[in-house]
Amino acid sequence: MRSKWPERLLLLPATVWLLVMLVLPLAVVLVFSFGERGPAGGYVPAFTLAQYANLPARFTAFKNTLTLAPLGTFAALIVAYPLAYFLAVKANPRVKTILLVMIIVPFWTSILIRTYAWIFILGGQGIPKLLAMGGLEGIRLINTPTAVLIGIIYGYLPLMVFPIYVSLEKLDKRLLEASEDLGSSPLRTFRNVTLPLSMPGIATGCMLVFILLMGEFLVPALLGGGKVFFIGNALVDLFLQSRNWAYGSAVAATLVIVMLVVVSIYMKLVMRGTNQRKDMSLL
Amino acid sequence: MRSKWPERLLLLPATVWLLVMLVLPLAVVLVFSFGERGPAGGYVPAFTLAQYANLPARFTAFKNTLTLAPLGTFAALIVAYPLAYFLAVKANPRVKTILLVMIIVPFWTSILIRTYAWIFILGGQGIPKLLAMGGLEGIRLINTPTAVLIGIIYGYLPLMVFPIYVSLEKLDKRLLEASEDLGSSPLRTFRNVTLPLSMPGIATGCMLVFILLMGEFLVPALLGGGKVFFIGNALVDLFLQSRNWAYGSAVAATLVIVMLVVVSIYMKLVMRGTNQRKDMSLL
Amino acid sequence: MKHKLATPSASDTPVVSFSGVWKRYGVIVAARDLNFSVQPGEFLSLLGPSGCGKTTSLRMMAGFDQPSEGEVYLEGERVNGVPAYRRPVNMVFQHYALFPHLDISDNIAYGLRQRSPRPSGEYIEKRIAEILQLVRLEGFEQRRIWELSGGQQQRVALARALINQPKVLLLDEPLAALDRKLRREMQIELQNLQRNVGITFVLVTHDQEEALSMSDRVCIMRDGEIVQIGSPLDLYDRPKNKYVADFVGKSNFFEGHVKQVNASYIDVQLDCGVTISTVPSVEMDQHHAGSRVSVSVRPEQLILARDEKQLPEDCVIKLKARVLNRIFLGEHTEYLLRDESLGEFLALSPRQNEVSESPFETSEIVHVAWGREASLVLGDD
Amino acid sequence: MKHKLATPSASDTPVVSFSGVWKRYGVIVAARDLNFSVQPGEFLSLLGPSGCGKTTSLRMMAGFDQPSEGEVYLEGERVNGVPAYRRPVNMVFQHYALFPHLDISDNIAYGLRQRSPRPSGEYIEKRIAEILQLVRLEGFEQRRIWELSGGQQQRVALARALINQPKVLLLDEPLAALDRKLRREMQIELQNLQRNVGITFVLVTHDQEEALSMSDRVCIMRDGEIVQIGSPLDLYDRPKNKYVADFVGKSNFFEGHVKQVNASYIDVQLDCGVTISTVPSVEMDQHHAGSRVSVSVRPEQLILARDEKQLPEDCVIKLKARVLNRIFLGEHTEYLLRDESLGEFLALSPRQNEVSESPFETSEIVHVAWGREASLVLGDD
Repeated sequence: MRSKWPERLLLLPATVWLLVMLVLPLAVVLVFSFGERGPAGGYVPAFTLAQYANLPARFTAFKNTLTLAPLGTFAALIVAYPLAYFLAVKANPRVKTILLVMIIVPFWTSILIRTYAWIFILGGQGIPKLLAMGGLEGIRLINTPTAVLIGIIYGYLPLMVFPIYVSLEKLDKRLLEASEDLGSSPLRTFRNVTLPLSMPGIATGCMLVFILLMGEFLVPALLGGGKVFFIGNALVDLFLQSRNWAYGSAVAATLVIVMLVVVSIYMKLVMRGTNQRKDMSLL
Repeated sequence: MRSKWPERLLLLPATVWLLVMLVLPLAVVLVFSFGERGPAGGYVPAFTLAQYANLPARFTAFKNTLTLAPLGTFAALIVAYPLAYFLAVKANPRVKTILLVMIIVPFWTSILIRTYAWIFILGGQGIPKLLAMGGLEGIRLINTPTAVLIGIIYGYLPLMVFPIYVSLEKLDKRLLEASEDLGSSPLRTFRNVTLPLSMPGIATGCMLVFILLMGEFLVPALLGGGKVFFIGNALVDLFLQSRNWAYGSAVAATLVIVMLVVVSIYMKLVMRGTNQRKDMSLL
Repeated sequence: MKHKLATPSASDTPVVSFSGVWKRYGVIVAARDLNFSVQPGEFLSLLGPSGCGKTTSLRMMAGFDQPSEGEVYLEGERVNGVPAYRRPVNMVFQHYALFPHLDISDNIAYGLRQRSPRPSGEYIEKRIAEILQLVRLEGFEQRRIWELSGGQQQRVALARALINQPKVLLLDEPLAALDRKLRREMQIELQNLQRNVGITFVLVTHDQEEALSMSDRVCIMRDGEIVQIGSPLDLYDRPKNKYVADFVGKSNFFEGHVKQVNASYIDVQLDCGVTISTVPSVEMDQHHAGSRVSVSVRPEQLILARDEKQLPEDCVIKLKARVLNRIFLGEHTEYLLRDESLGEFLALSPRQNEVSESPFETSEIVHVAWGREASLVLGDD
Repeated sequence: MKHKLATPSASDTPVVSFSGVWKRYGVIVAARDLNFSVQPGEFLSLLGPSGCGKTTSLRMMAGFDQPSEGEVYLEGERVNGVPAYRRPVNMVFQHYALFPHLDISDNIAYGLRQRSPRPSGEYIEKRIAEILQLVRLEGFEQRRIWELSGGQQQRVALARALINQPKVLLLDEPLAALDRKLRREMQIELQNLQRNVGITFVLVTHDQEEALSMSDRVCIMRDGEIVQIGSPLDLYDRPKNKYVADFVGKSNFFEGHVKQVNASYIDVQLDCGVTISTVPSVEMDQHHAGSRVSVSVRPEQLILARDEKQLPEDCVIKLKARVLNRIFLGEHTEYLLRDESLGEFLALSPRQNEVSESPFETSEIVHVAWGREASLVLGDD
């Protein structure tokens, strides 16, 4: 029987890491959320549920986040899947390289800059003007949930494309031939083989996008104007502008709890749904 | 000779994609940068170099970005490599899984929330207080470049760990044995085999972190206070607060140009340095 | 020929038939004017090195590839352009290509469930049970693919194809992933299975031993062309040319030219000056005095002896050679020999002969002889 | 024994020597009391199925694993605990393990460049040129690994190890990744190389044909133990037990018990009632009347004939059997036969015998016989 000590010692840095990276920040947020706002902002230690009682004031931000985040995730999936499929299955190597570069290169310029450009494209001088010239007057895009959704799809598409691409790429093409050989038409082969085997990629992509959307504030701020606020915006407002750390922490703590619940339910569903041994990659 | 048309047709969606995703936003930014600020903010068409002439006013932001981004990238690399190495080479499967989860799980809560917690940890009530209790008085962390650097390492570590981990993970362990068998000590084996073969991962990680740092504004805003501004902050300021789109676009355009130059030089160096056929993954 | 294949008589219709089939990929020709047919219940192997067109031919039978030119028939029906999922053939893939997201019984039932109308649940259950019994995997229904060994996966792949009762079962190097001992077992199992189910088998392989030991007929291919089709015995004893003689078993080749064509044998003068009497592997009239030929002598046809008197009387050649190397191969011993004029050549000596006398040693001089029937004049390449 | 190994005489010191070596991983025993030595210039193979401990033994020679118990000696020097990079042995890895970031010449020079003092550039250049000539890869200096074929990579791996002039070259299934035809060629090349450079070779393989054809001695392993060490001929003709007889070549086994032990032979009554005269594969005195034994008869030792008169006089058994299956294997034909009392058994008939008379057909009744020397009584497992 070998001693368990060396292994435990190896786990020590990992434990410290977990504490500093996850537990400590969350603990700070949790402690703050029971405190009070100082006279000049910031935080004053206390134990009160006042901040939580105040949550309904930010109801719209919660509502927007919890409707547009799933919707945006789904929309990104719908747009990303055909692209990833084309990349992984249909494209010849040269086209594939070009396409991959095209998807990656936009990443090289900050999302900030690229999203600003959308303000113009969706704004009065952009698409609505083109539509007006075509006879469709009075279409408003900027500062609507639609604009936010477009921004989300735009910004998160590569994050969705890549995991799906990877799972489709490593899909053994002979499985598709085997399915056809056994009498399955290409459409049924897609449903019976391709789709189930790309589930890990779909699950990873959706989770990644959804989690990041829960903290999103850039896109709603830029493309939603003052009209479509997310919780991310509420946090920026509370911490940076009004410096109400206690209330901000209560919002953040609530968000984390909501997210952990959603993610764990989702994980359970995915685990049961795919029923795969080890293909469940987390990133 | 087969017709080239089908292939060209296949490239059409890709070309549209590239236009919408990359060229159009950059074109908008470029056009804007030659325009003027409207009376109530926004953009008025014009052709003037006034915005570019004004760039030196944001010199500090450029300087901070172009010093702290490479520094942060390097610091993240130094911290990430041993961790990735331990994960890929030394850890047994169980420890590895635990560690991977520990690195990923923090990602599940928005970077916004986690970074806020660092305000407290680095602030007057956090580490400096602990140090003061230990006799080291007057240490200031929050709102210094050091705080920004710590925030960068914290936020970008997983982005650096993963590509390196992947390249070390797929490194054939027998190559290490072959090197030892041929008379190379473990240390020299690391230098002769492990390091060169993990170069693609290092290159990918560094590029990823560097590019994202060029657009970073959260960490400088939160941990740098008003003192350590990045270009990202300048952009947020110009577009959201002062609504000077023309000047903001000039700053953005300059940043993109600087970045493209840096990245292309870097790519050339890396390509020459690693001299590898196909291991250069971009994400 | 074409018309006969297109309008075949009822009973002896070939199951598969290729008529003038070409397959081009751009400028590359993967199959060149293929003409052959497979009879019902036959076990045919397509044998050749990689890139010889054997896999392309198989894929054209399966419907994954379509011929650029020529006709492919299944049971007398032209199937050019018919996609794989509409053809009554099934394939066992090289690395099995089992569905990792389905358990064994769902893998096996896959083909049945694609039928319309879809068979009843009980019928499918019954068929799965039958086929699992056939491949000796009873009780494996709920297992996952990765829980099976290579040999078991191989059997599931067979079961998944056989359950559809295909007109032809196509096998694409089905044993390549198994180790030697297991491969030998599976070869015997496959052969028995084919006899039991009576389904026509077409096997693609680059392993000559596999092709020779399992098939009724072997089709040897090179560069997209058929070189020779025949029974294993035919190919071994009457190889059409040097390529076949070299690919099917080992052989010693001696170059020379035809000196005289006689009634039933041919005198060949070898380049070293020796003249030997040989028999032709192809039609007699292909050979003319003066034409360059190769003479093939199988190593096991060589008779070795310490004493010249032990050699049989009726040999076409008798010589003395030095043993350069001896390799012990179990049932027989392989000697690398060297003769002044003939150069280096191989001889195989069965162990039976060595039980009575001791094996020859390296550097020993031995007497070598072989008969006329053992020296084959080969046709043009 | 241990002391003799620890203080060896000068000239005939074994290059490698294991003395009571055990290797445990937790509760798993990977090597169990191994005692053997390898003589200078010898070609030794460790043969066995996966998990038999052959690779563990090799890794203990290389220094990647250290024995849990017992002594490992290299040229008489105890090397327990000495790491791999300080041992004067080199290894050819199963999948070559060539460095993908270095070109061929840097791969080959790797070992020389690790020496201190580091040899001069010219010396390294010279040695690379020499070794590339040895493995017939002149002009490949600047190539990259992925530009080479499997056989060429194999030769680079050999060159990279040989350039260091190791005391022993360890080969870990070096030919497993090559296809059959190429493997056969590389076997001959390896054998020639070993004779030319005079370096001691230790080869690990699960391929009995490879081990038999290449090695001076073969060490057969099972479950971490050595079952038998001997020359290929020894193992084939005098297998210690059923495991060895079955692993080295094919054999027919008949179970029975010893009826009577005579001066030079043993009468065994088989379970079917037949009594045959046999010779023992191990020492005579291991067998006693009444003890259960297996009798092994090699398929090629069986004599088949249509006419009983063709059978030799001095046979210990003569019977009639039905041909169940015939497999044509090139140099010989394999028959699966069935006799009422003995059951099913295999016979190999060389093609030589069939040139004069036609091969036997399935269902035909043939006469079968074999001599006393062909029936081996095996020792205990």
